[in-house]
Amino acid sequence: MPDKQDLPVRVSPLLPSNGDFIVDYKNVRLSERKALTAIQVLSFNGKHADAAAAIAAALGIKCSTRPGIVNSDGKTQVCWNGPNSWLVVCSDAEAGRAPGELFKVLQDAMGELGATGDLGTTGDLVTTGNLGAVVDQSHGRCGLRLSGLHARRVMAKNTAIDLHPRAFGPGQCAMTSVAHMNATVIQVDDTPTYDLFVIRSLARSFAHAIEHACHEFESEQ
Amino acid sequence: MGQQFRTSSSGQIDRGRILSFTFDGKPYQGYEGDTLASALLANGVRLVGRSFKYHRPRGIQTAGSEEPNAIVELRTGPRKEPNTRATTIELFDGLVANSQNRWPSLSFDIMSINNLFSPLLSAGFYYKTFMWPPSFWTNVYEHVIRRAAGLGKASTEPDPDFYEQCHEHCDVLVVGAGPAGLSAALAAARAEARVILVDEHPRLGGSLNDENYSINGKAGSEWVDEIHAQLEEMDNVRVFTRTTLFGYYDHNVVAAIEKVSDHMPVPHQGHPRQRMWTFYPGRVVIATGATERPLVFGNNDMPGVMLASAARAYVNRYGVKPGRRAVIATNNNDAYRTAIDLHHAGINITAVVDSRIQPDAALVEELESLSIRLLTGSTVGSAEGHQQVSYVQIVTTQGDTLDPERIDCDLVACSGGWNPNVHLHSQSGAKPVYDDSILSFVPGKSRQSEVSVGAANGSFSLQDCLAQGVSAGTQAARQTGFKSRKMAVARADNEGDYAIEALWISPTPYNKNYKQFVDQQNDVKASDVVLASQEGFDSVELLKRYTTQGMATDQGKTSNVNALALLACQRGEPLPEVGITTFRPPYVPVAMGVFAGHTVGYDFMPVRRTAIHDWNTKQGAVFIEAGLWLRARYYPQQPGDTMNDCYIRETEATRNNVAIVDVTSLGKIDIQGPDAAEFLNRLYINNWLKLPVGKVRYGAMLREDGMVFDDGTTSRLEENHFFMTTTTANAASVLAHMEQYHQIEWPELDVVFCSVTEQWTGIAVAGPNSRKLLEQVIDIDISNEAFPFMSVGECMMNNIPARLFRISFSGELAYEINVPADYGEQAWLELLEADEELEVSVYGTEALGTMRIEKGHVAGSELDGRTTAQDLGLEGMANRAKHFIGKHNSERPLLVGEGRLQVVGLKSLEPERNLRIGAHLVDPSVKLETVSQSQGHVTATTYSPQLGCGIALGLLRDGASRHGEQIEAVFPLDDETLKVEVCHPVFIDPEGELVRA
Amino acid sequence: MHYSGFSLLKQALTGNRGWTRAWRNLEPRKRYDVVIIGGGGHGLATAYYLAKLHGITDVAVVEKGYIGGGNTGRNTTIVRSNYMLNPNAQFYEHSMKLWEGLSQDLNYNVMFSQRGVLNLIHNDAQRDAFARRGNALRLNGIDAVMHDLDGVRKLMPHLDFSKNTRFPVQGGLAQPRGGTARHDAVAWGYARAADRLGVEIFQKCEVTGIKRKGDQVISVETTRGPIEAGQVGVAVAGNSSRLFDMVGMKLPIESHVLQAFVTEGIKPLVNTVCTFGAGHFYISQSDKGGLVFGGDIDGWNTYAQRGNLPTFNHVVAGGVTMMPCLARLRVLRQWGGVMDMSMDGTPIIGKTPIDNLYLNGGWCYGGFKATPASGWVFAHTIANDKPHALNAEFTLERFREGNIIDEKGVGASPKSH
Amino acid sequence: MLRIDCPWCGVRNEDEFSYGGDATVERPTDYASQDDWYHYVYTRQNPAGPHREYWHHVNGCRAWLVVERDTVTHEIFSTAPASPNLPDPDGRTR
Ligand SMILES: Cc1cc2nc3c(=O)[nH]c(=O)nc-3n(C[C@H](O)[C@H](O)[C@H](O)COP(=O)(O)OP(=O)(O)OC[C@H]3O[C@@H](n4cnc5c(N)ncnc54)[C@H](O)[C@@H]3O)c2cc1C
Ligand SMILES: NC(=O)c1ccc[n+]([C@@H]2O[C@H](COP(=O)([O-])OP(=O)(O)OC[C@H]3O[C@@H](n4cnc5c(N)ncnc54)[C@H](O)[C@@H]3O)[C@@H](O)[C@H]2O)c1
Ligand SMILES: Cc1cc2nc3c(=O)[nH]c(=O)nc-3n(C[C@H](O)[C@H](O)[C@H](O)COP(=O)(O)O)c2cc1C
Ligand SMILES: [Zn+2]
Repeated sequence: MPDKQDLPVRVSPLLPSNGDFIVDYKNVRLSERKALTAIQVLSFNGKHADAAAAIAAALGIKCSTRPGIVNSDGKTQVCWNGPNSWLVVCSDAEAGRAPGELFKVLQDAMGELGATGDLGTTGDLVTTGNLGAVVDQSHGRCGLRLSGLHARRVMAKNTAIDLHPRAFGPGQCAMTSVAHMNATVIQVDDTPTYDLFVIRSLARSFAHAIEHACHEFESEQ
Repeated sequence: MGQQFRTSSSGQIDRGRILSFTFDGKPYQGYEGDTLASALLANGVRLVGRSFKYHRPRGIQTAGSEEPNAIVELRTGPRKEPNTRATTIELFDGLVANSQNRWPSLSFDIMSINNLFSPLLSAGFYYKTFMWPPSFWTNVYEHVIRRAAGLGKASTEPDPDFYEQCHEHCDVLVVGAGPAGLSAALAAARAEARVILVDEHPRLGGSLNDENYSINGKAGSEWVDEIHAQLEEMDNVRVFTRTTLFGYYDHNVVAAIEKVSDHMPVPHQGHPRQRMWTFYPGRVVIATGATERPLVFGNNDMPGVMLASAARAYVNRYGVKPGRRAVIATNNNDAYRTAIDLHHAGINITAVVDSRIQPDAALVEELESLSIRLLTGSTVGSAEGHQQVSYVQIVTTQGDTLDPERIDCDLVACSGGWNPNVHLHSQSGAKPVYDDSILSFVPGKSRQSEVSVGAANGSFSLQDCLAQGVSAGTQAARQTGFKSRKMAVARADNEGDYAIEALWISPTPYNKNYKQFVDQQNDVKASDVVLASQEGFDSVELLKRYTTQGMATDQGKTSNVNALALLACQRGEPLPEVGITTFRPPYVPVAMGVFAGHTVGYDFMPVRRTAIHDWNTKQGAVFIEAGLWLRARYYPQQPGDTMNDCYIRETEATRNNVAIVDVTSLGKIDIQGPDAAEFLNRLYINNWLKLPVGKVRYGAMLREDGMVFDDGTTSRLEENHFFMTTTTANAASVLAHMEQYHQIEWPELDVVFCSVTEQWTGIAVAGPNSRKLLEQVIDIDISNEAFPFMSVGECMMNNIPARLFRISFSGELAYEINVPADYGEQAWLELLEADEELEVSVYGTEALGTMRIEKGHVAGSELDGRTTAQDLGLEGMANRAKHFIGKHNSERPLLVGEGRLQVVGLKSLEPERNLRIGAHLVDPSVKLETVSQSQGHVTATTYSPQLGCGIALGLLRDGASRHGEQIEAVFPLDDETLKVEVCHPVFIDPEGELVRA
Repeated sequence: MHYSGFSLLKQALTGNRGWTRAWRNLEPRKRYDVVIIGGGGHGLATAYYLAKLHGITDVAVVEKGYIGGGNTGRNTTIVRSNYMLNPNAQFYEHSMKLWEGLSQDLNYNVMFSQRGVLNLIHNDAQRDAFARRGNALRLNGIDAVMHDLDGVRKLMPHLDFSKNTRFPVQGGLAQPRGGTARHDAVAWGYARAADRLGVEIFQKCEVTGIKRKGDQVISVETTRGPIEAGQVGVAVAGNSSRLFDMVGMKLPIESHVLQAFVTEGIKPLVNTVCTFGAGHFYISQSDKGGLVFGGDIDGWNTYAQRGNLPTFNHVVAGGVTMMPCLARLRVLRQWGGVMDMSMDGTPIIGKTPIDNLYLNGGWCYGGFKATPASGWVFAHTIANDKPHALNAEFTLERFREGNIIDEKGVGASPKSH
Repeated sequence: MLRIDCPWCGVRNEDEFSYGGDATVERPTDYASQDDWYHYVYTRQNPAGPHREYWHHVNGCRAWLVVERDTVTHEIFSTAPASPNLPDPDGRTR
């Protein structure tokens, strides 16, 4: 991996609309969480608990084997992402990590992993990590943050899952359909604030749909 | 001026807020709180519409959403809404409404001539005639019928408003905010359940707004306000007014429409016109009340004939006198209240006519005390008048109808009894049952988590409604896990008992032929029911379909039970034997916009964009849809450039030099694990176990039925780490297919995989100078020796981490480079700018297609789900010694034998003419036995700059063995025929020297 | 009683008291030469053609509910013969020809309205596919016209022709002879005509068992008693699997629900049948004025004649996108029909491994238009104990052999056809 | 609206899932007869009543599920993971 300063600037999929806020009303705001690192970890057969433990040990953040749970140290989110999968998300800058570092940490945590970068040169048997596979999705996901008094009402226009405080709260996450698109929803705090992750190619349509759902609150003072 | 029919004081209208509106162009005034119907009545407007078939004058029948007659065109221009019930339109300032289905005017309607021909226009008459000459049906008769039928006119302009869809969950959902619903909601809410209360009216209270009841010593409406205030204070309750629950679906999911802005001239900025709510309640309490049914007598459709409860509602709720002199006709106790309330409002009650011989003694006494005349054992035989009632003829119910008494009146308020609103209960899958004591259907055994209470449950006493509400609310909370506290039931201060005796149809005066309407909107008469039954359409469902009873915009809310009862009489069977027709959503008609929500127009489907999208846009690229993706199709360079100009230029630039194309949309799947190779081996028809690390292989997979499913290249990045690409179209289905087989069939395989389509921007670099170009930016040795055809490696492209593949779709020396998507545009620019001398250019999917045809690579149009590997010339890749998906079924006799359509190349034999996709292949020298002479078709065509002629791929019967034949490509849609030569599908570089160079 | 303008007039003058039953109300006898199970359009048409063309009049049609109460009574009434693959094209075109004289043949106005069927095109791939189909049709002697945008505008003036829509319209493939027919009237017309030729029709008569002797069917059990039969033809649409379960056979069929919807009646707005090519939506206007529309199946096995919300919403979103002025028109009713989705989307009409037992099923959502031809070839098959050339390929065996007739190319996936 | 209780994600609307058909058909062994393969791909019991079927939680956790559902009433009796090898919803490794 090249040094941090060597890498080009990351271009957000939301470029034309990503000023500081996509929506900035008194009681609801939508913004992009830019240039995130998102690493997917998938555990191999029978290695689920060990993989979770290894992730937790490597990051110092709990890693849940139970569905719908996200743990965070305030900077890095370790998010349940399917029966045998987690998504670890952070902004490298905020978390104080070098680019590529998180991937490496997780890869190490998963155990032996074949060297990358020298493909085809050796005929040696290299095993992939013995606990799980680590896949970089940083550029494949767009992160958005929806926050404010009306955030739940905006979500109610776009998703069928129950986000009522009695049913969903900070520390919980869900993979579901939002505005008819696949998304991961994480509740960050009681404001409420939600982090939403959607695949890169759909980012603009997705942001547009959420923005549309906010319009009702535009005129509130 | 105007409003001469207002009462002096009653009603929930705001007499201080005067609203102006027009009906049929004429200006009127009403008050805030009015409906269009009440405002029209206040102004003495009786005639508001024409009926469907006979164009008879029609007035206002009801005061609610069950209205069959008073339907108007509301608003104008793009906001015009035909068939809107005047009884549910909240009046707003500037409202414009027009009558419909009449010409030239409402009071003088030419088509009312139909009325005279009604014996000819009996039920089902159109099935019996208009058959000759045959061509006249579509061309003549149908035109006339279509024009005559239908009601209002639609706007043809796009709707300027928008709609939205929301979801909400709760423990207890209460439908209807009358005494029963309010009690239920409060009880459940007190137990701390999450409660939703919906009511279609702007104000809570249900029938309490229409009636003179008092509860706990207060006026009913005061009690309502108190409960409403309590509910509003609790944060576990959401109250939705102007919201009609219209559908009860599976798994206790219900849907409602909220009329957010219909009571305003235009919606507020940012607000939808209407909203669809999908509710997910634990339990539903149905407190939807009951609907009164009319009596069936001669001319019972005339303006001035109204439901007794509606007359009450107009007086009590809207402060309107629906007439000055009223006859009340009934077969039950309830309408007596109409007589009393109307009397107190200053309306002259000329008579109460009760079909029963012995009405309730207390009621008789009460009428006496008010000096209201009561006729028993009698009923209205007919209403008479010109365009509105001026008198009725009273007949006795004993059949002695010869000498009817004539009573003057301008209002007939009638009650044939009450039907509980069992619609939602029935939609939930339950079967309503007949209750002889109220002569109607009541809820049966619940099939989902719902319960009906109050009038909806057939309990017509206010005290019962209040009590049932409390108990249902309490129970619902308990059933959804909440500890309930005891709640006192409110006390109903005044009400009478309900009692009814059957009167399904009145005798007619002088036994004359009268039109006695059952279904008023669809002009179905009692005689139509008789005729249908006589002709054998004597089950309820056949009756409905033959006569159209219950099929109008009101779905027979007021007519169904009467029709069934008449059919039962006709069949000589009890009513429950006859049964009822099916209740279906929506409970009230719902605008299509509501169901569509805001995913319409440009937002119908989301758009998938690649990282190169903005650059492409700036370049003026013309895009093409590939599923949800937008891909650059070609790049016009100057004004007037056609697609042909572009793709030929782009192809030539590629073949002669080097060019790049965005291939991001291909599916990409990362596969890891000790059993990854074995997994691939089962998915693909070819071998994977021995593929060396650092190598790429082209593979094909079949569906289990043996047809080719998808193709693409897969690379071995490490021993246990593969990277698969799929076609753009099948990216999602291939992933799902892999998950299916891994999770269901082969869970023992230790492999994990996920889509990485989005992580990478894919750029193909093709052309003889592609290596030269890449050498400038890539940090690894890509000489032919170090990086031969079908190699893969990780590298840096300048400062961008990348994966490089040496694969070729174009048939040229080519590479594909993948970079993390946020660097995609940068990589693209760097490739374009890497070498000024080289003049790197770009190409789009059209040139991509040209080159793949020249190279004979099969793609989507050949992989059409009907072709086998053999048909496509891919059988050579298959290893039939191993097991793979689809192997067995691909060996079925007719899939391997002769006569299959197989891939061929085709060359135009006429220099100036190109083949066209979709043309069929015909061999003029062979005459087939079938009608069609088609032996196959053209799947992909292009002009080949390389060959200087039009070429194509096609699927031709036994094509693999027919190279060299001259046949025809025909395009009968345009009367075209083209001579073509069948050839090998690979047009250029069949040995593959270029790609290996 | 013969129907005509004259009889209508005569009856009108005499109080409409002389109209007789359209079909008789009888009690089932002990035995019939042929028992047809299913009183939908197909069963009734089969009985009619057995009597009319093959002289077999000792026929009973047994219907568990009321006639036409199955899919015949709940379909969106579209009649067309624009199928791409030869066996389908020729079969459906035969049907089209029968439709063209049906009202007169039956002496019952089935309101067959040849107002045309238009399939919209939104992209080049679609245009190519439609070109292939249109040319195939023409080669089969079937009418087909490729329209450009102006042509489409003439037929459907109120579509969204702006560019500000996700998938702008580019053209359309039309079959001018296609159109609609009054669905219920088809069942009633065949019933009446068959009855006049001696066929006996029994409603509320559900088949609950099929009795065999060796490899041969000998009788059916019904809720109105057992009935012996020389031959048994099954035409029960969505219930084919249930009937064949009675003889221990599994079919290449799944039952799925297709929904349909109708709006409030309005004056003529849509004058042809039109399908949206960028979503699942198609529409026509009934003679009464309701816009009748539908879309895709709900996509999972069911025997319930009702649909659910997701499909409903999706269908309507397509409709409003295609034709924005629909937004303010109101849906009046939503219902569903249970269809037998075959494994290749093509019907199965023919003999079965069991002697004297014949199957007419697998209609998916296309069987209404097939009604006349379906009855016609099924009658032929039963009368001759061998298929007609027109249904020779619609066998059960084709799946085993690999002669798949798959218009969509989606494979053995009933939910996708 | 079907509401399917994904063992991992909880109750979700049907539009998050895609239908996978009859779960009682068993994929024949590689050495099975052509007849078995024909039945596997083409014939179905298609019952009116309880039906074991596959659903894929494609807009959620991407697990394949076996759902027991009544094809007449649409009532769902049970939902279970199709794979015996995925870690179970309580987070235990299988
Ligand atoms: C919503 C919808 C829209 C459609 N749109 C179109 C369209 O536009 N164009 C088109 O061509 N096709 C369409 N179809 C398909 C078409 O309706 C059917 O294919 C066709 O009507 C089938 O006719 P049938 O006579 O075979 O079946 P049906 O009309 O269903 O008749 C079968 C009869 O068998 C009876 N039955 C079942 N079991 C038994 C038993 N055990 N004993 C006795 N009787 C039994 C049933 O009660 C039923 O009446 C549509 C279908 C639906 C549901
Ligand atoms: N004595 C009689 O003959 C008689 C007969 C019928 C009713 N009643 C009286 O009527 C009252 C009945 O009380 P109740 O609470 O049962 O009913 P209600 O009629 O007072 O209230 C029902 C409410 O539900 C609403 N509603 C109906 N369907 C709806 C839907 N689908 N979506 C949203 N809202 C819907 C109605 O608009 C109404 O506001 C009692 O006072 C009873 O005494 C008397
Ligand atoms: C072409 C067609 C047009 C229809 N038009 C109407 C209509 O105008 N009004 C109506 O209430 N129902 C209409 N229906 C629906 C029927 O009322 C009924 O819902 C359908 O036949 C299914 O029967 P079921 O709801 O009794 O199960 C129509 C149905 C079809 C097939
Ligand atoms: Zn899940």
